[in-house]
Amino acid sequence: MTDLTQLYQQVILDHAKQRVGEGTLRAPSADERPAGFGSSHQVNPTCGDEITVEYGPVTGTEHPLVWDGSGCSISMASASVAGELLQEQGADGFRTAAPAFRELMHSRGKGEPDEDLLGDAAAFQGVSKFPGRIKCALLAWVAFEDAIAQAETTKE
Amino acid sequence: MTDLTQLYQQVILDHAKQRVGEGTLRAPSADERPAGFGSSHQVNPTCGDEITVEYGPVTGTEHPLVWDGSGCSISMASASVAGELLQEQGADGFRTAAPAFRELMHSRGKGEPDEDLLGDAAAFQGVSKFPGRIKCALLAWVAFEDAIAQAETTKE
Amino acid sequence: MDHLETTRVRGDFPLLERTVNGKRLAYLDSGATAQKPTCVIDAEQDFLTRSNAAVHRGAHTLAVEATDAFEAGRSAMAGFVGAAEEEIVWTKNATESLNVISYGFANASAGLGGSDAERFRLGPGDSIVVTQMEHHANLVPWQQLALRTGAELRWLGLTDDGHLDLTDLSEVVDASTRVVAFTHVSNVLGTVNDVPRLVERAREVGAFTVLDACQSAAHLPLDLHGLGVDFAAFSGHKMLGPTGVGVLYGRKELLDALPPVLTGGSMITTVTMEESGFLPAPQRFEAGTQPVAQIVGLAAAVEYMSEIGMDVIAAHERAIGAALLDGVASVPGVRILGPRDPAVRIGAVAFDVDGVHAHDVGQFLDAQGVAARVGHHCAQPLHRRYGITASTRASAAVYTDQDDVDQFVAALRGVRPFFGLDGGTP
Amino acid sequence: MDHLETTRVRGDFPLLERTVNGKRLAYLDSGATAQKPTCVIDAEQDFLTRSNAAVHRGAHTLAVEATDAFEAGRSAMAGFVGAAEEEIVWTKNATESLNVISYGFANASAGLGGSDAERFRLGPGDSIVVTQMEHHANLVPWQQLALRTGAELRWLGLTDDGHLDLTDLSEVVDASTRVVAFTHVSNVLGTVNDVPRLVERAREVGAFTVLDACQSAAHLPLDLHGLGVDFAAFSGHKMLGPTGVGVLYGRKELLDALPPVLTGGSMITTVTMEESGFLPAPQRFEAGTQPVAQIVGLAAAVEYMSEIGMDVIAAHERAIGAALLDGVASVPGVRILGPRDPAVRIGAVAFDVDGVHAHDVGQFLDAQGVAARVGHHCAQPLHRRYGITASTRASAAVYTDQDDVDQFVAALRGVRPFFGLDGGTP
Ligand SMILES: Cc1ncc(COP(=O)(O)O)c(C=O)c1O
Ligand SMILES: Cc1ncc(COP(=O)(O)O)c(C=O)c1O
Repeated sequence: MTDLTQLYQQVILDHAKQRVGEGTLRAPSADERPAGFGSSHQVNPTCGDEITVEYGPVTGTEHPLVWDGSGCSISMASASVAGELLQEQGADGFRTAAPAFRELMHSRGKGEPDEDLLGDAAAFQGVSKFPGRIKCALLAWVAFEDAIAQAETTKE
Repeated sequence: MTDLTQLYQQVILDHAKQRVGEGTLRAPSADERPAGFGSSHQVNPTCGDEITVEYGPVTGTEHPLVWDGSGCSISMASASVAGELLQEQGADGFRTAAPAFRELMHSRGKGEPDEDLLGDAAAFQGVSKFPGRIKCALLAWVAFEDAIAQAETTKE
Repeated sequence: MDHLETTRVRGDFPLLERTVNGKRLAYLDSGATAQKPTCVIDAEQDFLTRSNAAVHRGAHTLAVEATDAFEAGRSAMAGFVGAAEEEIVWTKNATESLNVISYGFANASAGLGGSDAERFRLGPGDSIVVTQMEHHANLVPWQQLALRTGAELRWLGLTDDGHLDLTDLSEVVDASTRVVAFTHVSNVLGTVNDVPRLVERAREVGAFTVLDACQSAAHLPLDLHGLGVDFAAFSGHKMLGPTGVGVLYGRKELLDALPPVLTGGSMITTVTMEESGFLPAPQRFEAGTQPVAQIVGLAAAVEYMSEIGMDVIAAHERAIGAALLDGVASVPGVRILGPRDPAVRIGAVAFDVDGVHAHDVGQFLDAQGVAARVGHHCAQPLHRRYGITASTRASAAVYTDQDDVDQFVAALRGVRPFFGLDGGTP
Repeated sequence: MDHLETTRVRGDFPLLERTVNGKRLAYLDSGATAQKPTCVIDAEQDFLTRSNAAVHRGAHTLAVEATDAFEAGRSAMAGFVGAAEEEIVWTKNATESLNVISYGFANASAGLGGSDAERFRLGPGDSIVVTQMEHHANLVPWQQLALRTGAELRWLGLTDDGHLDLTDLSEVVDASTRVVAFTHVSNVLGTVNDVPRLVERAREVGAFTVLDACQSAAHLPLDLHGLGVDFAAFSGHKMLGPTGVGVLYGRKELLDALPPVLTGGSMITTVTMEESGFLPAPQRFEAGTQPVAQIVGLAAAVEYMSEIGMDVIAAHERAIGAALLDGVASVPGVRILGPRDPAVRIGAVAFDVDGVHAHDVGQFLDAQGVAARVGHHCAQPLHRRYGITASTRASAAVYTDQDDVDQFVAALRGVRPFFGLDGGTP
């Protein structure tokens, strides 16, 4: 496998297209935010990629997570795997995985991902060989962590 | 002769000590300036050398020129030879000599001074080999020219 | 007009010999920063090993030699851009140059600089005009000036085909306008703007003109007196020179009246604890130790370009620009930003690949040895105007050759197929 | 503690091999600018021929390599001066650094920067304190800030033997004081100031501290966190690095709140035509293309000094300083400015030759191959304090050796006789 095909593994290209958790933001105004609601907007100033993540209480069958963003395939796939992780493992699982993902990203190609912990996010190992793309991969995770933390602190 | 002894010729060292035209400034306040009076203050910001030249109508035996300054031997000697020139040749003579002196200073050691025209100022030929000192040599001449020009324009 | 011997020229640029990802390097990011010829690198090294010293400050031999080299650089630059020596102020980059101008206006507006500086005062009711194609360096400082003074910031929009929209010129630039700041050449669209027309309109209303010459100085013959602008700014690193040095040009009479911005050593006359006097231009704007070795390097760059001839360079880059445009246009699913006519632009071509983000395009190109720039190129409003957030840009310089173009176009052709999209025949 | 092998060290500095006026060069002007070791020159050249590209902007391989080198430089500098990486901002020189701080305060005082920046606001009734030994770079910007905001400028005076006069410290720095800006080491007197005492007093009254570290960074071990100052400034070219690069240090929390000064590319988040958002530090203060090659060179300089060890360098320079002091004191008709105890100063010795102007002294020394600095050394108020307008200064660096000192002292002995004054035995 070349570095390029390691970077753009099929899992990543698929997530970039079929994005888990992507949807229409609820965007409640500041005074209408329910307790336990978090929202985070992050921008990569280098390329203008951006993402908004909302996390919080919902009624019925809706999932507490929804995100909307635009950016490169790495940043969008990264948001999708993060969304999948959150949906499958919940906030606690996500919080355990996030540091491992961050560490993997900074491993300069040398990290061995724990697939049980990271799920599809393990496919991002190849990204760590491309220092210029680490920010793309981490953008969504920063937003997810921030939104979750906000949701917890605004809980009654 | 080394470059250094050419720079510091005895004539120059003598003028630096026995300064022609140096004296106490009359320093009239702006509204007490007689017609035909000129005064110019010049500073070399690199080293802080400065000179003030006054030129204008006087009574009795006083000479219309007086200058006061502080600075290196080159700048003080240069003021002195300029003063001598002005005293001996008058304003017209000074005005003829000044461009020749300026040209000599910028000749990078290649100029041939006209001793009849320049008098003791011809000894400054060696200065032109030292680009860092040209400003020292010219400081007084700028002030003299300026003071004379002012004196002419304020004549009735 | 001589024809450029590209092979010989490329031999002067050691970096071009390197490989990237096992491939020949096709460096098409000269719009961001240019590579340096050996003569520039050598000039800096020579200076550092022979004459390095503080300038305008010492009487010793090294200091005199350094000062000579420093001022010779100013003289070379003045000749290169059609200015007088005292009109060339050294800065660290074009961004600093533009900030010095806008802070000069801000300082004047705050009452500094005395009556000489009154002409630079701005306030509520005045307007500053920029354009929608400006690099952030020629936009954000003017936003800040507007914020500080209460003046209104206005702008000229863009046409769909990448030109300044001048239909409303006489409404946008009106009697309230004090400054018109615009780029000579767009760093994204490549468009060469109609400077004479903008200068003419600014003069009609008595506004100052500020030209961002970053993308013209290395690519077109530049005659600042001829163009008649009041101020201009450009960077050494984009014109084959070192990083760390830029130029601020201003008409001498204006520079002497504009309040200084950075203050400190070497720009003063007399300093007491209470107050300070300032030198005239250019020293007025050159506080502290200047990038002397970089100026020496930049002077070598300017000599290098002059020897080739800026008309020869411009013709060469126009040809490369045409080849880039043709090549990009031949790839399906790719939209070119900016004018399609190579005669009205420089050899920098930005484009959008349908369905593939610029970052991914750049990554794929890099794997093929092609260095192109991706992102908003410090021109977010421009990208927004064309409905995108980022683009990919291939930009040429004197050393760019047809092989670079071919390698790039072949790589670009592979982008959409790699990302699972249709790459069919055009 | 190791002893410095001066001969080996001198071999690293190619410029020292040159002759001046047919004499061995004794370079004693390191206080103005230092010479560069081969490793610094090579690092720049290597970068330019291998990895030159725009940083933080491109995705291609060269851009990634350049960004790595750029950030590695920041990290090396942070380690060298005891700071965190995000606390190191690149500027073009110390003068810019000091201006960025003072303009940051000015911008905050003009209402920019929102509530975060309120803590930096100054106005009538507030005071700014400097000292009478400041270089113009750490004086004029504060005069300008006082002018702009209506704050009062105060200063600490000097004792006859070249120390800060701190008897009135608690009156000069009082409850009205918002900023205390002072030099670590005087560039004329060589005096090392009592930073802890000044910081302590500033903290008592809640004032910010700004340290001019220009004359300490290359000569003493520097621990900015340890000193506890809020901001600091110094230049690369004085610490064996290239011209064109300087450092602004600030405590992270303060840098993130201080309004930006130079605006443009690479320091923004989102830019629309109407307004812009700004990144946190250090990017907030790094608008436009940075002096990348120079930063790479400076990182090599910092590594070079670290390998020798700053304690070894300081000890070596203290010994050279003592030899300079002894030598100068042995010449009749020469008055030393500053303290006579080598333990409280660095190896920079300024003096006044009775009856001979500094310019003439420097010229005579130069003819003997000795490069010393003459003039007011950008410290006019200091010279005025000691009743002179100019002085001659011999200043050392890591490569200065006893031969330099001997050659200088022998030449100095010839000065008064050459100008026809008594040079008799001391
Ligand atoms: C104490 C001090 N402060 C500030 C400066 C200014 O440094 P620069 O000219 O590199 O900006 C210098 C050197 O000239 C200095 O010695
Ligand atoms: C049109 C234009 N203006 C301004 C700049 C800013 O130049 P610098 O980053 O060298 O200050 C650039 C380059 O980035 C540019 O292309």
